Amino acid sequence: MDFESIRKLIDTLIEKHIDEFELEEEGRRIRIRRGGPPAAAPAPAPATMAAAAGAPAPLAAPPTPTGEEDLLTVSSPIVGTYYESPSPGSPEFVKIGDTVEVGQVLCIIEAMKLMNEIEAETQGEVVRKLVTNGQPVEFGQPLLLLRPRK
Amino acid sequence: MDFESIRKLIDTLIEKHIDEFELEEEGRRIRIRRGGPPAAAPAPAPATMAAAAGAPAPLAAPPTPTGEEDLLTVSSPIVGTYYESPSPGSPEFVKIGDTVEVGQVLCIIEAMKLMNEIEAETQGEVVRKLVTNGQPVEFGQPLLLLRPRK
Amino acid sequence: MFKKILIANRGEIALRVICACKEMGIKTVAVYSTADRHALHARFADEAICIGPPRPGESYLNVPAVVSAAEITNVDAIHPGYGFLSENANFAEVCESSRIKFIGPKPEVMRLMGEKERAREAAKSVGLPVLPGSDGILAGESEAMAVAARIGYPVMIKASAGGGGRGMRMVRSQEEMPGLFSAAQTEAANAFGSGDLYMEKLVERPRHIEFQVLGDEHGNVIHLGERECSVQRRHQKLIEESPAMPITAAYRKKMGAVIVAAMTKVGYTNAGTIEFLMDPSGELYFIEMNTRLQVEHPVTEMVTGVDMVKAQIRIANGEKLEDILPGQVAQNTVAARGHAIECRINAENSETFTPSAGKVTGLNLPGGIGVRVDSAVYAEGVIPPYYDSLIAKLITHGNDRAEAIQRMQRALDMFIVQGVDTSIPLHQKILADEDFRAGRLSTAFMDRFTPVKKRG
Amino acid sequence: MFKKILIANRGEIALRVICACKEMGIKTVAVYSTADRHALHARFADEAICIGPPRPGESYLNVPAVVSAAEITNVDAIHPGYGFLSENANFAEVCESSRIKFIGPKPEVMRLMGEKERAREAAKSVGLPVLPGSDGILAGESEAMAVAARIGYPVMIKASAGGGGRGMRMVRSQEEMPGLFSAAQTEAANAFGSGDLYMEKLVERPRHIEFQVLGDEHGNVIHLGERECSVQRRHQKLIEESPAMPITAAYRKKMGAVIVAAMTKVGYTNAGTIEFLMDPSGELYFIEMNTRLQVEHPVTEMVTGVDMVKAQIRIANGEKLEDILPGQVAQNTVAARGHAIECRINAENSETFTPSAGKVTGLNLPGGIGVRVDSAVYAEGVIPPYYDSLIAKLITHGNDRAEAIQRMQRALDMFIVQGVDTSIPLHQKILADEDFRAGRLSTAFMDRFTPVKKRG
Repeated sequence: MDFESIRKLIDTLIEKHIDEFELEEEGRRIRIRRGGPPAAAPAPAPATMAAAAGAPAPLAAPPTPTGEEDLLTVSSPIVGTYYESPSPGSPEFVKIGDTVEVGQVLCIIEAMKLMNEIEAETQGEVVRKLVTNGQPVEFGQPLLLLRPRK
Repeated sequence: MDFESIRKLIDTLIEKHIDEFELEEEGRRIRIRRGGPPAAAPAPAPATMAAAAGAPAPLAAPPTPTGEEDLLTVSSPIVGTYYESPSPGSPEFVKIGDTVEVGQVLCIIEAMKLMNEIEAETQGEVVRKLVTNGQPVEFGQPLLLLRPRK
Repeated sequence: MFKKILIANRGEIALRVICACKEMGIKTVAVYSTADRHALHARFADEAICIGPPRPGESYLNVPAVVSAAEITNVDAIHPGYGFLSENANFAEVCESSRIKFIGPKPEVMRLMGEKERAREAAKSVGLPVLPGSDGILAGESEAMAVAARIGYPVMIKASAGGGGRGMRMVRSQEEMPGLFSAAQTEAANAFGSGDLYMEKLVERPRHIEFQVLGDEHGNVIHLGERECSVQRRHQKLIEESPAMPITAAYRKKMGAVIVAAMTKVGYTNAGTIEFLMDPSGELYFIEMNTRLQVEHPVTEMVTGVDMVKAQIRIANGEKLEDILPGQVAQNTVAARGHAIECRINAENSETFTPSAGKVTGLNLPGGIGVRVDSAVYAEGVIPPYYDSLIAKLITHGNDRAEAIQRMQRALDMFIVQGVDTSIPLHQKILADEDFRAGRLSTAFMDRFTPVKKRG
Repeated sequence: MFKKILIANRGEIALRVICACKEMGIKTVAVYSTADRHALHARFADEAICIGPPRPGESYLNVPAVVSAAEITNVDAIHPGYGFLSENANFAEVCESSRIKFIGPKPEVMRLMGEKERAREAAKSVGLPVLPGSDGILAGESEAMAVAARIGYPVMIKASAGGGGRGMRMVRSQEEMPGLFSAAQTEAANAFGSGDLYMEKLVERPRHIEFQVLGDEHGNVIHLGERECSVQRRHQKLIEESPAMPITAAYRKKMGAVIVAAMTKVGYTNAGTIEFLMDPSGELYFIEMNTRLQVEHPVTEMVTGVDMVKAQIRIANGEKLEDILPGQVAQNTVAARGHAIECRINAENSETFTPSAGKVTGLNLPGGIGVRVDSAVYAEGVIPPYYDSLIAKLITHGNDRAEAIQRMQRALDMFIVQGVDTSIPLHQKILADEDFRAGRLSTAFMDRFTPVKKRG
């Protein structure tokens, strides 16, 4: 099965609301399960703040692959206040379109009066910033999107 | 199995309201689950007395088809006490193997000191009696099985 | 004590009685229709008997089926709950003749106090205040004019044989009387074959106040204070509370004594509720008596600490009030603490009021301090379309009315029901309403929350 | 009053605090780990902030994360619940320095009363009865012999720096002393780098009795009666009740006065619990103090009618006890009514005690009269494996202990949890136990219910 078939398969599964699918050729094994979770939970997810990335992000803010093309998300490793420049009035650490190197400071998260520099873990181009200067961010909240250098 | 087959399979499953499907060729294993969410209700059905027939039985105790071959179930149209003969010591209304005609009395259900005769609604052979003389029965409880005359 | 009790009911009240029996070590028998096969009352009783198809007339209202179920399970007593057979004196008689104790008043008292016209006369004769009006049937228009002049306009003229609003007219002034009297007379004659009319004073925007009583089978009666149930829609109570704001301690004591004396004269036994209208001046007038447990009994339980269902069972078992409520019979009543409110959560659209049956797909019941939930609903359970739409009673207790209201608001916010519509949003609106919070209540209160009907 | 409070906790206690805030009109901020994304405390707070990954050290115990969450949401105060940061004096100090009110006692009092050895000295100095024992560190074996002779065998020798049972020995007689003393000394030296030992009288089969206190920030202290928590397994309480059977009204009054005087001297503020051992003769001995809200606070709430969390918040807001509990400060305590019992429902196998995390596939919470459920569990919700296994507190109230027990039994019977194992069957066994019902309790009570361990 090549990539295109898989992609088409996935599209079909999504389109047809198939929640599970298994296949195990030769000996043959197929399994399909349709439709939403067996029952709706009474408590929808808290809607107060943007959802954090699915997997708990370890402390150095490693980029997580996003759904869009092949962009990587840099998430906040801590709760605090986001700053895009080292001090008020000074230029921002990175601008959209900048190419950043591993270890380069992307932004600051202030927590308990401490300024925590968030560094890039991969080389890449800054495609989008997802929070504005001075905005509070929670753990795991996406901060910016990078297009990795191939 | 190619993509088109899978797609056709999925369409069939949707059309037939199949929620789960499994297959495991050679050694053979098939599993299909239709409809309704699998979530367990916190309250299992009351287990104290035999389950009544699925559909609410109208008052004249019409026979309901059973799973076994083509037998019909005669269910109790009322709550009360089951008697298989008109009075203690007298012979039973019907025996196993008897052929009964429409309108023939099959048994009595006593409710509030009243003797309610339960009559056959179809011609047929008495195959099995499901309750014993003097036993309390609830609404819809199966009383006996008839094999209808073809 | 009884060894086994059959509960001739369904839903939360059947469960309520099962709880009391379990706590008293009494075995229980549930009856259920085929629509209630998976209902919790059938699940939690020691035995469960299917008594018929979904339609109430063929199951829960089916006297032979219920009594037969009691006979085949050898119960000592039947608790009727509220609704269904609970005020059916014939049913109580059948139980008696089948040597099964009916947990409620004696059939003759049920008949006397349960039938509207006789109850009014009886109430009057035992000293309960009734609305001013004619002494029975009006001889004609001129007597109507005279009585109305005596009791004061506005008045209601009502068909003696009547019901459903036919032959009934509100008369606001002397000038309106001749025309409306003859119109009512004609309508009554056409509808009921009798043009007999009687008259009562009209109380506009009354409050609905009711007193809870308990009587034992040894001639002792006690009252458990009052409830206010003015928040109603089409005579369906939506919110009840205890105590009632306009009742002072002194007035409660005075009315309590009158009520206890009256019920003693009537020979009332077991639990009962006497319903009154309160006019704007604060006077109470008897309207009717409910000879059974009331839906809203939990608010009384929350403030008095008395388990009413246990008390009912012990009374039916022949116990004396002084043993059930030690040291409290002499003072006519029991001590109360704080304030309680009940919201009736119905499975219905909160704006159109259309019932909403179906499967509950998600559920979060509120809990925590001061919150009581009486309900038979569960996640993945089904609300059948055949019965009352009440799915839960949410009751909160606080040190005062303000705290009970705050607690009710947070409990409503945490009460999540998915899959069916409920009246929760309506209750949230009422609880946030300034008039409600200030206690400015009357039976007209809900008019503001009711959709304007388009008239053809 | 505070405008917004952050709750530095999860589960039922976070929800408990949210309830109190909602009723007081205070906005709430929940913090949650990524494992608790769909938890009810995050759902029902006005704001919810993700503070880290599932491991408590990186989220609920992470002081910078919690304080940052408080800063970015501009709260006035933090309620720590129980467990996690609730007894962390450093955290309280950080809150103070960040100008966020910590809802609890002052950090220095937390340190004094929260640290075992200092607390014992402090308790002694303010007049609380402590177990007879050595005055601090034992100089050597001969002093140990002398002290033991004075206080009477059996005794416990304990490592001063100790914990977790290391350097601890029970000594039953003079003959055993030399060997066990040196063994403990060696073990303590190896484990903690200090061989210092002290001695306390051993109470065999003690009862666990604790008193609830509240102190305001104006020097006033009141007690809310006692609780009995003898039903424990490995120092984990399983069942708590109030009042405690062996405490008479006279003894409660006497001990209450001693405790109120002691806490006044200490300068204790906010809610706290003083734990005692009761020896077979009925004497109480201080063991430790919990400087926070207790898991079992609801049993006290049920009998006193005092909302403890609201009281905590009002105290932290600077209000006086005489305003919070009008007319009750002068008499040292508040009026109580009836009897309350709490069962801690844990997600664990009721026989092997192994924790059971996972999805709750079916749920029926008991309700009705006299039943309170404090829980954050819901059908289709997930019990994460990272935290305490407590999933619900089931509390019942009755007119007396017998009724509270009957009510608990029927509530346990109606408490259905599918998908994870729970301790409900264990609680059912305990409630049916004759010794439990008769109140023959001690901390050894659970030994009979604990599986026999195979020793290698």
